Amino acid sequence: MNPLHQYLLLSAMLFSVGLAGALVRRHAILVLVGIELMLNAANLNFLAFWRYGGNPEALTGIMFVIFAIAVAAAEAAVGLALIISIYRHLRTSNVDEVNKLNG
Amino acid sequence: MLGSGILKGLAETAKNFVGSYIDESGLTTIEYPDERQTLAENTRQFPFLVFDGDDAMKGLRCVSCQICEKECPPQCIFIVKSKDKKPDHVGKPQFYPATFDIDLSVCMSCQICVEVCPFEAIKMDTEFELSTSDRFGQLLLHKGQLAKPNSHFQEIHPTDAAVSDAALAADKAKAEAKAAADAKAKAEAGIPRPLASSPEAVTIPPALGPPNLPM
Amino acid sequence: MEQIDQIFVHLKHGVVAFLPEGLQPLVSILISVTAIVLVFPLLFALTTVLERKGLGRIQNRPGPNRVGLPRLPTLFPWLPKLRLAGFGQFAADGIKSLTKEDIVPREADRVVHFLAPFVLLVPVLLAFSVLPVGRNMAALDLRETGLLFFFAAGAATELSVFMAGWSSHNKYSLLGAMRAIAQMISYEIPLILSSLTVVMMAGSLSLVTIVERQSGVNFGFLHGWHVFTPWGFAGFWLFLIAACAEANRTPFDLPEAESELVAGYFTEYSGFKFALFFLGEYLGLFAISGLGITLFLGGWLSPFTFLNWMPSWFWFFFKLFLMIAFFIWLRGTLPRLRLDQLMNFAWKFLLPMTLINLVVAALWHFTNSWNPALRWLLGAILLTFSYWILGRGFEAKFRPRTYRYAS
Amino acid sequence: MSVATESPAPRNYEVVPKTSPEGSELDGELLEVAMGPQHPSTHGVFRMDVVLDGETVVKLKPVFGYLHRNHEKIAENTSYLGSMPYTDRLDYFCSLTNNWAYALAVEKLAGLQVPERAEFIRVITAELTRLQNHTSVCGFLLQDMGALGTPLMYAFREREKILDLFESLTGARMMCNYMRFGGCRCDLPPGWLDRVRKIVGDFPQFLDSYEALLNTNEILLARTQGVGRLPRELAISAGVTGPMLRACGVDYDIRKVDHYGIYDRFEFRIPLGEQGDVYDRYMIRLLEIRESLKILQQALKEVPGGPIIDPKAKLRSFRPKVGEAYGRIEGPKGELGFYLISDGSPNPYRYRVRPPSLINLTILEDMCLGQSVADAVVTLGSVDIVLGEVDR
Amino acid sequence: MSLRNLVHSALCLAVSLVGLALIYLGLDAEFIGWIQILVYVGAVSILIVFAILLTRGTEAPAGRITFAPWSGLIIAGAVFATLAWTVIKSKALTEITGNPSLDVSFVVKNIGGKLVAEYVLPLQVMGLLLTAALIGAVIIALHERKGLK
Repeated sequence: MNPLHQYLLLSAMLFSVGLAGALVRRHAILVLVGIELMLNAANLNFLAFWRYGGNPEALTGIMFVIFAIAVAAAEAAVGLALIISIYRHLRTSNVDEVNKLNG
Repeated sequence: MLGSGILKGLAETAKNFVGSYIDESGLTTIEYPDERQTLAENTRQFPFLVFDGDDAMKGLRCVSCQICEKECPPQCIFIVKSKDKKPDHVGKPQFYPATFDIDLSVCMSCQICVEVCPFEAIKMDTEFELSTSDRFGQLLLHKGQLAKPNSHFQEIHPTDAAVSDAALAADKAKAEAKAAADAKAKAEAGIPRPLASSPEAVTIPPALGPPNLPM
Repeated sequence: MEQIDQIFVHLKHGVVAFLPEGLQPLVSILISVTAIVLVFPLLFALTTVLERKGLGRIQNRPGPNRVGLPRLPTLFPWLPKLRLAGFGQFAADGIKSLTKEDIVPREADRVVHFLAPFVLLVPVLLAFSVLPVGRNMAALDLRETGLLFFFAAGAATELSVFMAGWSSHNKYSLLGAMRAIAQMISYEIPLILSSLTVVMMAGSLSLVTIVERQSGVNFGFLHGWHVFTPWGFAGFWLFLIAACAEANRTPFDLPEAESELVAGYFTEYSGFKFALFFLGEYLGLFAISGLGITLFLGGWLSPFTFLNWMPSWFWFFFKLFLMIAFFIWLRGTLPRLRLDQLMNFAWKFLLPMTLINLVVAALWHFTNSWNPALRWLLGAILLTFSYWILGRGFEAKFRPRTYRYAS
Repeated sequence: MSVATESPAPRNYEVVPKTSPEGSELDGELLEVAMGPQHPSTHGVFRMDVVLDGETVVKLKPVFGYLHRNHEKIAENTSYLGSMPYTDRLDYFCSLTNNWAYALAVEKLAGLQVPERAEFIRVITAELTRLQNHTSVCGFLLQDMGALGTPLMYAFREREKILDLFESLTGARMMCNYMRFGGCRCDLPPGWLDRVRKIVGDFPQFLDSYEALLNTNEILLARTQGVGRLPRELAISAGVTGPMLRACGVDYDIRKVDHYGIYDRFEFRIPLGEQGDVYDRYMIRLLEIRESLKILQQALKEVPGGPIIDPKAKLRSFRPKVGEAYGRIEGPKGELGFYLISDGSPNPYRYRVRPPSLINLTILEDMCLGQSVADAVVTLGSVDIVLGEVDR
Repeated sequence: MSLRNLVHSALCLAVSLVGLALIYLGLDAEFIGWIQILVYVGAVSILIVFAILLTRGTEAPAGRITFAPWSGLIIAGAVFATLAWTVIKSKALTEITGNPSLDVSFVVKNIGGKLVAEYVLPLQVMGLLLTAALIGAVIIALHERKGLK
């Protein structure tokens, strides 16, 4: 069990927590929070592999994380805007009640 | 250009900032307990009762006519008329207030009591440090606390006091002349009658200088 | 002179040297932390009095001038009454805020309400650790990420503002927090972008390096502060405006706009927690002023080479004092903006200006071989022109009017 | 007033119920805030019940009456003279103009003639009152805008000088209680006119610096122009008077319309606004100060001698004959009128005040709708209210 | 994730993200660590609480655990178990011994260099994406308001 293992386990835990949140909670914002957590778990993986990988000079992991953070920020912004918009329309932020398209 | 107005304002405040160190006259603050402003002569704060002579209760000018009690807008004056009479400054027997209370917490310092008083008996004081620690007992001022000598009045409102003293002196002179004339008439009529009161009972302070009134 | 300059550094080294090898790093850090925690709050205390006195003088009144030392006639009967020109005021205020009742609204979220002032204070104090307050006097020299650390710490304060505003369960608090966050996020962008010019030119995120890069000498006596370049000058003012907004100072004090929102997000705080908020606000102001000094005004460098004999920390604190005096001056003069105007100003004026400033900085970098005067002129013209263009929109909309009279 | 029927102040944090009349789309985003009666910028105990959508005002209800003192009923139960000090407390910023309006009404009722010297004193004191009211109102307005008291302090510095004048003339700084039916209470103290001359002479200098401080300030322009706009027609139909009406461009000044006192002897102009926004109101006040200074300079040149009170006027047992009268003047805040009905007794049968602040305040909602809270505060500041007068 | 009060959840998210940032620091990725705080604590968590406030969900019971909580938890648990098993059993991982003392002083400069050299296309795309996201978010959030007025 070297440090890399620990980081990867932590990341797996974080991912599962995020997944559980996204699956269990029905509030749209919390689903989004879960997704953020999963993204962060992935970031942690990238960094861990960059740090303990064979070629840290290449900075691949770090670059990936930078882009991932940027994407996550954009995703959060758009996602929350959508949630607010949906809330305005349907007066709910429960993802199960958003079923207009179900017909 | 954008920002010029802001710069102008900044220059103005800077001028005031520096100016307040160069010329202290711009600072209007009076650091109160240490420094005291000389009060304007007309300042009015709270009424007091004028008395003549040394004995406050004896020399009170108030004759308990209760006009001020009636006219007082917030109705803060409370007077109980005496049963007996005592001589006033001209020697005429008059009632005097057995009770004369003014409620400091109600009084609004409007000076109407002073204006309506025909006897020059109530005047406005300039004392403004009237706070007390007891809001029930000490804010109701009684006759003893309200009575202040005429010399106090002359000190705080010299101009008004001169007018009032002159009026009283004229009154008195008139009364004395009348009394003398009466006495003379009585003497001529041959039926001597005692005066209403002994003249020692009334002591009138020497009137101030001649009433050179700025009108 | 060298001794005085480095007196605090030597002092620290001296103390640390007495200790066993293993404890030395820890104690060294502890000493730095203690210094920060002692010096800046003390400065805050002095500033509150100075601010009130300065504002008083601006408004033609003397300001606080009564509270000095307490006399304690039983203990020191010989002691005369000392007023110290009112400088005892901060002690009185401190004691007052400590002894005041700490009121928590019944409906408040107690935990969050309690944590908010601390969440504000901690990042602000952390931010001081990367500021070089003198030669060799930065508590923490993050060679790689000093500036980033500063901004990260600054970003964390937003959370505290939100916590305070939300947990109080008060509409004014909530509105104040919303305003504060919107404002802080909007103004963080120009703030970062205007400091980015410096990072570009210095080629480092380390604040210590940035100061060292400004130690060049122009004309034989003038230190090469960044503010003496066109992009640095513009950047400094843009930074100052954005810093003003970040620190919630007039004319950007909307979050705590007294006439509208009572006290903004800390309306429901009283006693010591209120004092902590107050402290946090002022420390934030110091931190951001210190950053401005470091980035643009040469940090602890003296302005002229012939003044180099004065200790470096003196220069830092002197500049800090001047910056704060400037903020107080602004506060005494200007009215407050409205929220939409604030946002418009950030997005439509500050942001384009900072971007243009970046371009000018790049231009400056690549025209290194040109005649300095020409280079200067080019940058200045570019910036003035864009300033004029951006300001025109405002002037078309708002201008003083002339009035007619009834016949 | 609506106070009695008012439901208790809403809980601190309350979501507007979903059945709002605006329709279901907007609800839930509205925030109802009770600004006041304890709020730093409501100029006393005044409350604005504001419904906000974000920061935009969608509904605003002015609630007043917290300072109701039963002024009119008290006056109907006191002698005519006894109400005089109460009028000081209506608009406690300008007690002398209140005195004048009341005295004017009683003089009409009793048919008293005011001697010329008293008329001059009245004009001088009223214009001094206007000076100090307008300067401090502009200061308060800027304070509401967040200028942290600097303009206000400058205004107060000048006001202090004028209040010192009032004190040496009438004995009190704010509660002057100076005018009497048929004249004034006492004559000018020696040297008073010279002091007034000095202050009037120095005032333009102060005004210049006051205007330099903020008049062209970009923030001020942005905060006031186009804010709280009052349409001309609404202003006329709502009965708005004073600087607020003139800021809408309506040429109406009772000094010119009624020619009361001796105002037709002086030359002065009426500044008029165009847009009727806060900036116009602010500027009109500053311009009016300059016109007041002109009046003062003319009046100070030729103060005649003579008595200061109609010899027919009685202090005690004053009983005007049966009848009614309405006396009005151009107070600093607008048309201040007193309506009196006498039944021949020492007390008025009916006593009614037309308070300019109250009537100017009634259109607050129309001026604030669709603007932000910050604008509502500034608009309120520009109305120039004094709660003593609004609530009476 | 199990708190009822959404704002508390969001604040806890911020705390966990700060913790994550500290782990990044522990991984010698200073730059990423501070960026993490700047972006996540300074922006994303604030965005989330804003959204919570705007949807008035703070006290509403809308966030209650209602739908199939157990199945969700079981799935998550299974995922965790699989991942953990993979991580522990992986042969390749044990071979990576890591470089305990990495000198990271080159990182920031190189990030800058690489962003405008090797990764210039992703950078452009990212810029485009962020712009699109910004505009999209603004339009989505503002659209409804306009319709009402």
